[in-house]
Amino acid sequence: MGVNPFTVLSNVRRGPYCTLTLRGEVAPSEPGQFYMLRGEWGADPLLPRPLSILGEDASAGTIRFLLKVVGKGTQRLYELEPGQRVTGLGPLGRPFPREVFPKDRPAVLVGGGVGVPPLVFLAEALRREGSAFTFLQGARTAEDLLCMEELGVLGVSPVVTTEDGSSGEKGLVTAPLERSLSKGSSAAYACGPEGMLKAVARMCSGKTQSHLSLEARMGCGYGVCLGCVVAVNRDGRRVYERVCQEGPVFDGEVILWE
Amino acid sequence: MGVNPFTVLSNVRRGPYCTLTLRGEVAPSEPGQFYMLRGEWGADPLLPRPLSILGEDASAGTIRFLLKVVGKGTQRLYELEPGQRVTGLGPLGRPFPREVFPKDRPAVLVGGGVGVPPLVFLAEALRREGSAFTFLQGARTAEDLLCMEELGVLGVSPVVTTEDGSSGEKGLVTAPLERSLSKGSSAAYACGPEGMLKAVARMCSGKTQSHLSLEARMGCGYGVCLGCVVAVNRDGRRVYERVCQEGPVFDGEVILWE
Amino acid sequence: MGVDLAISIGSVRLKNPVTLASGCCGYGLDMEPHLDLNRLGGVFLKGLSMAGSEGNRPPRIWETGGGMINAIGLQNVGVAPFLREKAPKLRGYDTAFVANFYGHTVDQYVEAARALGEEPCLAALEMNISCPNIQEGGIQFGTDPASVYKVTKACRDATSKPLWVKLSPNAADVTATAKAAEDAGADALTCINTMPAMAIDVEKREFRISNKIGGLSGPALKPIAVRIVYQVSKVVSIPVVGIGGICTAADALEFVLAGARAVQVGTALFVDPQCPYAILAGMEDYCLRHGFPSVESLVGQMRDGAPMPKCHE
Amino acid sequence: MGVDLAISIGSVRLKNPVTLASGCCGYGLDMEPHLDLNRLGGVFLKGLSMAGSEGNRPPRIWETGGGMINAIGLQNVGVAPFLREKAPKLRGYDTAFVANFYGHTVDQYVEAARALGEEPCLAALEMNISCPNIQEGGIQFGTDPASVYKVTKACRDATSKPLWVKLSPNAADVTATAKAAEDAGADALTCINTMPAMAIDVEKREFRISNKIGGLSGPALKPIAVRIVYQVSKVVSIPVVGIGGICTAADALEFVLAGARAVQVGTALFVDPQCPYAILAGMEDYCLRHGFPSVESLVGQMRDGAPMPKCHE
Ligand SMILES: Cc1cc2nc3c(=O)[nH]c(=O)nc-3n(C[C@H](O)[C@H](O)[C@H](O)COP(=O)(O)OP(=O)(O)OC[C@H]3O[C@@H](n4cnc5c(N)ncnc54)[C@H](O)[C@@H]3O)c2cc1C
Ligand SMILES: Cc1cc2nc3c(=O)[nH]c(=O)nc-3n(C[C@H](O)[C@H](O)[C@H](O)COP(=O)(O)OP(=O)(O)OC[C@H]3O[C@@H](n4cnc5c(N)ncnc54)[C@H](O)[C@@H]3O)c2cc1C
Ligand SMILES: Cc1cc2nc3c(=O)[nH]c(=O)nc-3n(C[C@H](O)[C@H](O)[C@H](O)COP(=O)(O)O)c2cc1C
Ligand SMILES: Cc1cc2nc3c(=O)[nH]c(=O)nc-3n(C[C@H](O)[C@H](O)[C@H](O)COP(=O)(O)O)c2cc1C
Ligand code: FES
Ligand code: FES
Repeated sequence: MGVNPFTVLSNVRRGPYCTLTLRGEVAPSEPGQFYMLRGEWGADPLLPRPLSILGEDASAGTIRFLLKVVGKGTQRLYELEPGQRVTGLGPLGRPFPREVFPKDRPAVLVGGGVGVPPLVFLAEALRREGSAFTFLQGARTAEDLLCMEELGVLGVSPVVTTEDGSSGEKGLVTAPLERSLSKGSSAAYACGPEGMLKAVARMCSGKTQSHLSLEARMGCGYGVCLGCVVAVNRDGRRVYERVCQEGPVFDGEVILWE
Repeated sequence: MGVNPFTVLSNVRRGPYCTLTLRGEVAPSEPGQFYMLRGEWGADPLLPRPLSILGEDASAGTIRFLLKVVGKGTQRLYELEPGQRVTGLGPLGRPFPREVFPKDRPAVLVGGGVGVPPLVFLAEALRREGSAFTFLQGARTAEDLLCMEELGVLGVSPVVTTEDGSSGEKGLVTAPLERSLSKGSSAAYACGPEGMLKAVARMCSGKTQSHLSLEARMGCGYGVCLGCVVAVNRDGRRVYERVCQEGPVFDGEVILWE
Repeated sequence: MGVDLAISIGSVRLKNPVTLASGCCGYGLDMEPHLDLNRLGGVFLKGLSMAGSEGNRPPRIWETGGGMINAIGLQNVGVAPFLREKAPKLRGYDTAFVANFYGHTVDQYVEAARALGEEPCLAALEMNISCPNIQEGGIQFGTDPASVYKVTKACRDATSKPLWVKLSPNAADVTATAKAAEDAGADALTCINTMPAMAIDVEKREFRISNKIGGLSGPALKPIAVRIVYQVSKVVSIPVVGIGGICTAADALEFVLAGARAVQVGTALFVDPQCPYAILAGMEDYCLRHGFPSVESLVGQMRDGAPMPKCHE
Repeated sequence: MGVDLAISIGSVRLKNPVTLASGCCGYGLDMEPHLDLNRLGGVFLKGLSMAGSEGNRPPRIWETGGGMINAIGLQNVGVAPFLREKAPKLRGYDTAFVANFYGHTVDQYVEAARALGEEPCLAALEMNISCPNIQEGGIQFGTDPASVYKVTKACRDATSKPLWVKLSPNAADVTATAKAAEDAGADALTCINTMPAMAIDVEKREFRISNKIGGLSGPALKPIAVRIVYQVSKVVSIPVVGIGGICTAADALEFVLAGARAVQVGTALFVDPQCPYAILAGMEDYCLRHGFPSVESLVGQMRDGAPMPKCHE
């Protein structure tokens, strides 16, 4: 698998966020996987940037991403116009494990910020497979809620919390998560800011399996540079594992937060 | 004078050439002067590129350039789309001296390749000032003839030579130049490939004043880096002078070709 | 008539001059889904040490203008686990694998060289001497000609495998360290390793990488690397392998014209794991266009062979 | 309440920390149409030598990934013509002019320091030690601590003007050359000069610049320069001035946080001669946003003051 050429089909911007749809030869992917993406902008920046898959239609040859501008690379992706070319290496990484949870109880999906897109893709798969789940989304303000339309199309009504109370429940996503867990969730799937992931891991620990999608700065995205590691506990030993290869989804019990 | 912000009004491409029209606060300039131009493409490439002024309309706030793609910088300029922003430092350099030639005899303008644009701007000024001149343009093929429309608008019919005979006289521009000089041109103004400039200098030497616009790789374009020098003879001493500051137009007699 | 791409680095024959750089292709195997190793001249494996290393705390990488800084901390499984678990999987490939190794004392280098020297699937050993010498106050081995001589000689005596020394650009005079390596019996020189570098997140007032200092690689480094290849290949008679910021065939050709017999591709693999194909194809095309029958015939062939320059700025 | 931008470099008070780098602003005067020198902390003039220099043959510059190479050949009018024709025009400005100077022997340095030391319009002298020492086989003065000590000491004894030494990044251990300069009496250190570099036109098989080797400057150099500023400011007690690839306020702040008291802007002036205004404004804004009352209070203020790192990759 080399980098694939894609063409920008559309790039819909809303504030600092955009939804980028690419057309090309799309290999089938699983929720939680990601691509390393880069436009034809010369060497500034040089490295591609990892983005989770928001959704794909392999038969139509389209794939979607949602990103937030935080620096040079995301800025460049944000500025892409329809018709421009993008190269992508992917799908990469291990997806959210979906076979693992007891189907008699609903799973809980917990997304924050740009951690929401992979969970939307996951929700789509769970729907298709007939697995029950609750979707929780935490954001700073109503403006920062993501993918609400996509979720609507899937028939998913997320439980929303905002820090300023401008939409849904005021506060953090941990409150509804607490309720879900106490009702007996089968598994938690989470992606978002580190603080949120830590809380999910802690709350699930010993009770419910948690599958957390981590972020890390990436060089290659396919396992050769060792730039993206996270410390984990494997059989009692503290080792560094690659977010791009052993992850990005890790069992919440093994991650050593430092 | 800092760098000025411009907006691309149009960018008309023909083969490897394009005519770039910018709108902004345009300072009055003289034929032979140039701008250092750069788009908002990050740091690749970093340095602005020198381009001769093809024409300007200070009251309308527009300025035109014609360029050929030879590398990264010109490629980026070539790809500019209307509405995109460009920064320009200029006008820079010493213009073609127009006050100097005896008005009883026509001047001769000799352009080759991307040396044609500044001569078109010069022709416009000479026309306006009622000075007679002959315009010679040499190119490899008919495809490489530049600014023929602009010249038409000015009412100038250039004497054309092409190396393959696909338009005008077959051969080099030196043949019609020879004829012009033998009829007694008052002065020669030339811009183009080094070989052509050398020939013009040699043919004019001792007989007719020649004003040659030189090219050089430029760092700053405004005299501080000493990157752009050419060896000249000043009062019998060989010294390096800056193409961006003492030039780009030099008296053909002083240039030391090495 | 095709172009002869094969090139010898001393006794090692590479089927073509394009290889993968150490630390940028893991132990070769991780490249497999993305690149056919059999199409490459060689593969330089991730740096190995006797004890192995868990590596540095993240964050380990940061992108800078035209390049990147890494401080992986030479994370590696260690020589013995490598020989046991990885090496067997490398047999049967039709490319030259070179083990890159390092130590923090001369003895550690020697042990690694001796152990790796026994492995049949390795065509050569590449010594990374850009490591702090903990017995000499932590100064890099590679910055001091005497240390370079000492550690190279010791390894030379410990193995009969071809021994290639990877020079540090961080020497006052890299021709001196190059000659020291040659004198000590190195079979080839790799130019160059990364330059020590730093980046700061000013908003947080924190270092971009946890180790503070890392190695600068990528296009930013290329002009430094080409200069060193040129200088070194003028003063040694052993082969030079060029590396630093190579992304395209034109980049690779700069190194070959400057005097390198083969090239390594590092950081560019992160941009496109298949770029070695394009680099090789472009080199072949160049030879055809310019009438060179082989890559060999191109090495060091600048038009102007004039003496070394003096002053600049 | 505004931010106090003034900063002292030893006995020299700069009204703000943003200055122009030597070789990138001529003798100051050529900047005038594009920049108001009075708004700057200081202006470092083009390197001067006793005899002057006509400079190298063109081509002298080439752009590379994230930077540029120059081999101007230190073209300059010479110390005496400078003092006679240029210096008088610098009087009356409200900024600190610093003469940059060099030689190819210790005596040439001393002569230049002595002559320039008499000129009242100069606030300080900056020694460029990245020059080949023709009495010592052409090795750069700046790469060897003993040579640095010798040439700095000799100049120190020749003038009472503040003497700033501009370090070369091309030393095996730049903390050693830094300490040598400090021990010899330098009042401040400028970090850093360019790195020797090369580029090749592969289609023509010619060097991109006629001198073959030139100095690499621009953003590509920045992470190397920041690292050196950090290392040097930890081991000396004289002020450090940072330089290398500074284009934006964030770039300048990296240097200040790493330990520099002032910064010089070089290559970025070619992109925009007025970038110093934006750099200064951005630094002021940063101090306001982060609650620093002065630039002075920001110097070296990383959150994490932990010990020096060791190994990388
Ligand atoms: C597996 C994976 C999947 C990802 N999926 C998505 C996605 O679907 N949508 C999306 O928008 N992003 C996603 N990210 C994050 C995204 O890759 C980064 O935001 C991006 O690489 C930043 O590049 P940049 O050049 O814009 O910023 P840089 O210039 O590299 O950094 C700019 C500044 O932002 C900081 N920064 C870097 N990353 C982040 C971040 N994630 N959040 C806040 N600050 C940051 C840096 O420390 C720096 O200070 C994902 C990351 C990983 C590892
Ligand atoms: C005062 C002045 C006025 C100019 N006016 C014009 C103009 O009006 N229109 C225009 O098209 N150009 C003009 N030029 C030339 C133009 O500036 C260069 O072509 C441009 O800077 C090349 O930049 P690049 O990044 O595209 O090429 P680079 O990447 O810098 O170079 C690519 C390759 O092309 C070669 N090269 C560089 N310049 C030229 C050239 N001029 N011709 C052929 N090969 C070259 C280089 O050696 C290199 O091998 C002018 C130059 C000067 C000094
Ligand atoms: C992430 C990373 C890891 C590296 N690890 C090693 C290593 O283990 N041993 C070594 O000798 N060089 C290592 N290097 C240096 C490269 O092999 C190479 O010398 C350097 O990156 C310059 O080449 P490039 O610009 O093509 O990357 C590493 C470089 C990078 C970017
Ligand atoms: C064209 C040019 C000329 C230079 N001339 C000198 C000089 O005369 N003396 C000197 O000490 N440094 C000289 N330098 C080095 C700069 O002062 C500076 O150290 C270096 O360029 C790095 O800074 P920058 O990346 O901001 O340009 C020159 C640099 C350039 C680009
Ligand atoms: S990003 Fe390179 S190993 Fe994960
Ligand atoms: S381009 Fe800098 S002096 Fe002419």
